[in-house]
Amino acid sequence: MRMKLAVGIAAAGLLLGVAELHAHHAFAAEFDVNRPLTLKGTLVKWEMVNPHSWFHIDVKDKDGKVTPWMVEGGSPNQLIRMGVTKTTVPVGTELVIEGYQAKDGTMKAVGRNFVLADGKRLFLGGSAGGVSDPAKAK
Amino acid sequence: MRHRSRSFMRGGAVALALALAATISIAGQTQSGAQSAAPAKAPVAKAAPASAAAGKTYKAPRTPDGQPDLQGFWTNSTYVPLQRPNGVTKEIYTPEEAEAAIKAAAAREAEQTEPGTTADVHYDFTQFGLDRSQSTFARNMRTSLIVDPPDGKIPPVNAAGQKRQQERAAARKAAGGQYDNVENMPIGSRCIIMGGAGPPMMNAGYNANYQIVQAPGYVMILTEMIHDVRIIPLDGRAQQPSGVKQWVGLSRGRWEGETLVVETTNFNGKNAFQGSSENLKVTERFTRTADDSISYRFTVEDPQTWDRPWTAEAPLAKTDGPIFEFACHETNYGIANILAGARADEKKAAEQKKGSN
Amino acid sequence: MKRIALGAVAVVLLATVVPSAQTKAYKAPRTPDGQPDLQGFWTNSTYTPLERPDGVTKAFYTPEEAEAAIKRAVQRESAQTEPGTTADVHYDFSQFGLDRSQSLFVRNLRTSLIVDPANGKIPPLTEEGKRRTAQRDAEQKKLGGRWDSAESNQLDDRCLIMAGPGPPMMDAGYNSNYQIVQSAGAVMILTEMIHDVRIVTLDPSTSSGSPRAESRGDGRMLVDPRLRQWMGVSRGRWEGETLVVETTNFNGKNPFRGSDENLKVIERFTRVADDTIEYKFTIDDPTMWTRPWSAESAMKKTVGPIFEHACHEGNFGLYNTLVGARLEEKRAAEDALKKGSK
Amino acid sequence: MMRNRFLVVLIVAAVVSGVSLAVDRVTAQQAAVQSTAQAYRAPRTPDGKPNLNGIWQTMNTANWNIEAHPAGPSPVRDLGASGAVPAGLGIVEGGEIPYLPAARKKQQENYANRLKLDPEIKCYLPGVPRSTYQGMPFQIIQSTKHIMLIHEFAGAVRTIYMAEQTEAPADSWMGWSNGRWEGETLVVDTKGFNDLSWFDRAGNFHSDALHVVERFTPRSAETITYEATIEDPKVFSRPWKMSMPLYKHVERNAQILEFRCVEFVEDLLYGHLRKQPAK
Repeated sequence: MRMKLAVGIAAAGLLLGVAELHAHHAFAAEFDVNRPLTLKGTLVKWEMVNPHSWFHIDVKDKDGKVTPWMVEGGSPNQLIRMGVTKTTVPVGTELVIEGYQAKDGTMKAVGRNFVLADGKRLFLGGSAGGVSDPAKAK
Repeated sequence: MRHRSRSFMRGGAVALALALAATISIAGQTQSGAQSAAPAKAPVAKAAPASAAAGKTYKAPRTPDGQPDLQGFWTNSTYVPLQRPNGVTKEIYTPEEAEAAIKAAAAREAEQTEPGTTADVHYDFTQFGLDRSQSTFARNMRTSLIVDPPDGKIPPVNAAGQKRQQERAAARKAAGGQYDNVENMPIGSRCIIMGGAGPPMMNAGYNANYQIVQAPGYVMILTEMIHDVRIIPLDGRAQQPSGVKQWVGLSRGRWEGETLVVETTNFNGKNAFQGSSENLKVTERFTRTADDSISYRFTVEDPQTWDRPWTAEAPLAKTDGPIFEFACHETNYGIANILAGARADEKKAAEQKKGSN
Repeated sequence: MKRIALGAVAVVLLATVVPSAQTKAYKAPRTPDGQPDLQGFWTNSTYTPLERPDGVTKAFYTPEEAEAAIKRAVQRESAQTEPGTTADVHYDFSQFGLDRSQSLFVRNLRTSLIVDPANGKIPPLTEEGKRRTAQRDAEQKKLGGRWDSAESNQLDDRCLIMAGPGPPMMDAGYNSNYQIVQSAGAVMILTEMIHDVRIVTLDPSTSSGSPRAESRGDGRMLVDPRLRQWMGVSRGRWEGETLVVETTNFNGKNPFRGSDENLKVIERFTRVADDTIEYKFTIDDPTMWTRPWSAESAMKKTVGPIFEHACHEGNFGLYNTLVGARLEEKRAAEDALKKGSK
Repeated sequence: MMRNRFLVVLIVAAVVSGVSLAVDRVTAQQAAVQSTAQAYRAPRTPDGKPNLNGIWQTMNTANWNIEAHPAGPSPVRDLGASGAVPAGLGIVEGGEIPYLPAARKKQQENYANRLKLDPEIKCYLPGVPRSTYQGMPFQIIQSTKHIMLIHEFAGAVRTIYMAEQTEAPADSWMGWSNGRWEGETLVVDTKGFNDLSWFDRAGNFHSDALHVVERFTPRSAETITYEATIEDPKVFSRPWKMSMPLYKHVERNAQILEFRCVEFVEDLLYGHLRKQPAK
């Protein structure tokens, strides 16, 4: 459970219990900083689960071969409070995901940035818009 | 430079100097070139300022069975650190100073990470509304949550505490590398328990939300991460048997006027708050000071660690529900991925070594 | 119970012969909730065989013939075994009061417990019955010799279950004792070997003859076919002075003379004297036998207590036997090797 | 005089006992349980509702198998008798779960691989209604707008929304519950399940189309009649129902204690990924 922000707190001097001092690079232990990639594909399913949600997308390569990818994102809980539901991001949505591939070389990655076909960034708490502005959706 | 707003915090024990001016210097963080084109979002603060003074005139509504009503959804999300940062001596900021501190912290959260750096290997919190500025957080004019000792710092660890902390550090070192096995990884990453549960209940960084429900003779506090529930009996039951030790200890509560006083002992010592021992005793005091805020004060006593008790105040602000199920362990793919990754690295290293000699 | 019979067998003539005609005059006392009282310690130990011996045609012995038959059986039981023979490798039952004659046993002028069919024999198997019996024997053979594993041994040697509880309840050879205790709505029968308890709940909808409400059970009559038990699931009702117990849901692992899991047993307990309960049962298993068949015996009042029979906990015999078998195999293999290498 | 009355009873008995013994599959016990429940009126909470507060637990073997089942050996040999399966009359009304044919086959496959597949073994949240009869206590904290069901196993918790009722925002293990009062009964309607939990240790399962309607009806000071109607068109040919009593813990200081079992299964789930000592 990479709580990058939790580390932020440590940095902000709010010393939590020792348990909270998550080594920030835990994510770098799961995903390979030397394997950056950009995936363009269509959403098959957004697993709104914890501790991190997972975007299942089908990526089509040049000659049309489709590979299923699993891309890690953040906990959906706050978005749910902002009105996002499992139908907010419809299946089939075109997504461009910048990320890093899993170390074990499987079709898994962490998505450092999720961008829609029209260039808008997904969600961003409603300020940069997203598929549907959660504030409006409420 | 594509627009991307990432929030991350360089890890490790980086002390953030909350200087008066907005410029914040964080050791070890390289700012990637120019400030990113996307302006840091102005922090949207929903909570009304929770100043203690207003508490006097306010009187909480009553639950049907006559308890002061603390029910609803609350958050202890805050930008105020537990300990007063070095270089800050005063106890209370002026409103402007507090605002500046928040703005600086929010800016850091929304800050870009440098592609190709390990820090960049993470999803962007802001895309999931997880940076504090995008949801309610509790405003607090104090420069630290700790109110006693007056210097806003945790008292020095006594000899017994240091000895135990050294033993724990040695044991951790003997257990090997952090990714040698799952037991060496942080208990939060293992989905066993997170900071929000406590007690004392600390800000978990995101999803720092609570749901309080009261029934005759009980106050229940649900902590969003990881669906930890504290059921506080108000029947004044006797001291609990020492044989039962729990991650969240055993709590007993009573009402003192408008204040719910909760005493917790029987900790199992595996989630040692600030390096405390099993003999930790935490006394929490919940007082509703306004419709949308609860004063949450906790006193920490552990003679095995500190020679004096110390107290902090971390106000709770009313926020929106729901608290969605945080099933952490069930889909904690990360643990297996990390351990598999580590083993893969070791195998590669071993092959390279064999290949090279 | 300090009767120690050393060596010579004292045939104790206790109970008088019990012809069934005598029951009319007797009326059992009542339990507090109004049921005929069957409580106490009872034994079904008997010298009368289930099936009529070959060569005997009549249904009843004369009293003299019965006495002679018993004396012969008693002699057989106390006959000394020939030293050096495998039969001799056993403790002497009579030194432990375990032969039937040293404790109370049921006297019965009948030449077999089976009363129907009239020939006193178990009726023939159906075709399906033969097929299942053959299949069962094959499976048993597949398990190998009796001492190849615990599972290939007999149920009583494995302390799983013995003949006592059934149902039907049969003489276990020794320790054939029962304790009956009745509560409102239930009759409990404790079988000494192996502390098997049958709780016969009384179905209120069909119970009669017990005027008080509380003596009717709470109707736990569910008999889901998937619920199979060694002793089946019993349901009881009072028909006047007689407790009628119907049992189905057997798991088929403890066949009664070859019965299978579709076995249905109907037992009838009637207290006919202060010291005697008439015990009749009917065996109905249409898959195995061409017709139902019935038997009659009795239970005589005996003395308690029923001491704990913790069979499995002290079953050193099974363990020692298996160890012995493995050792013998090892020795045989070594001998063969030696012989082979000469 | 006693004998005459006895004779009369005997005659009546002869008539009554003629009634066929064909056993009705619906247990008379459950009918009895319901009939007394209607008559009982529970004490009220201060806001006038039947008071369900308390620590509750079932006393049945449903967590092993919600259908009737004989006793059986432990799936883990070395646990011997302590791990063995007790027999149970089953809690499914009518006895049989109306699986679609393919679904019954899947249940049997689940059963065959239950040590690998049962989510309970991995300390995953139990789902509904398994959380009720899993064999560990749960506490009801009843307030006006929210009623909380807090389970000891893995800290599973359910919020029953009594006021603002919404659709499930996303799938979850414990589902999304909206509740209402119908006289003496709390009715809880739950949807939004994922398809990962089981109903018991015997492989009985459901899909993400599961819809559960539970009814909590106090039947005495210390018991509640619990009924659950299960609907899942992807798995069952028709809705079906289970019911059982809940028993209240009355011992002094009764409390829900921690059963944080994640720690207990880490070796099971991740042991094979341990760093091997350098050979």
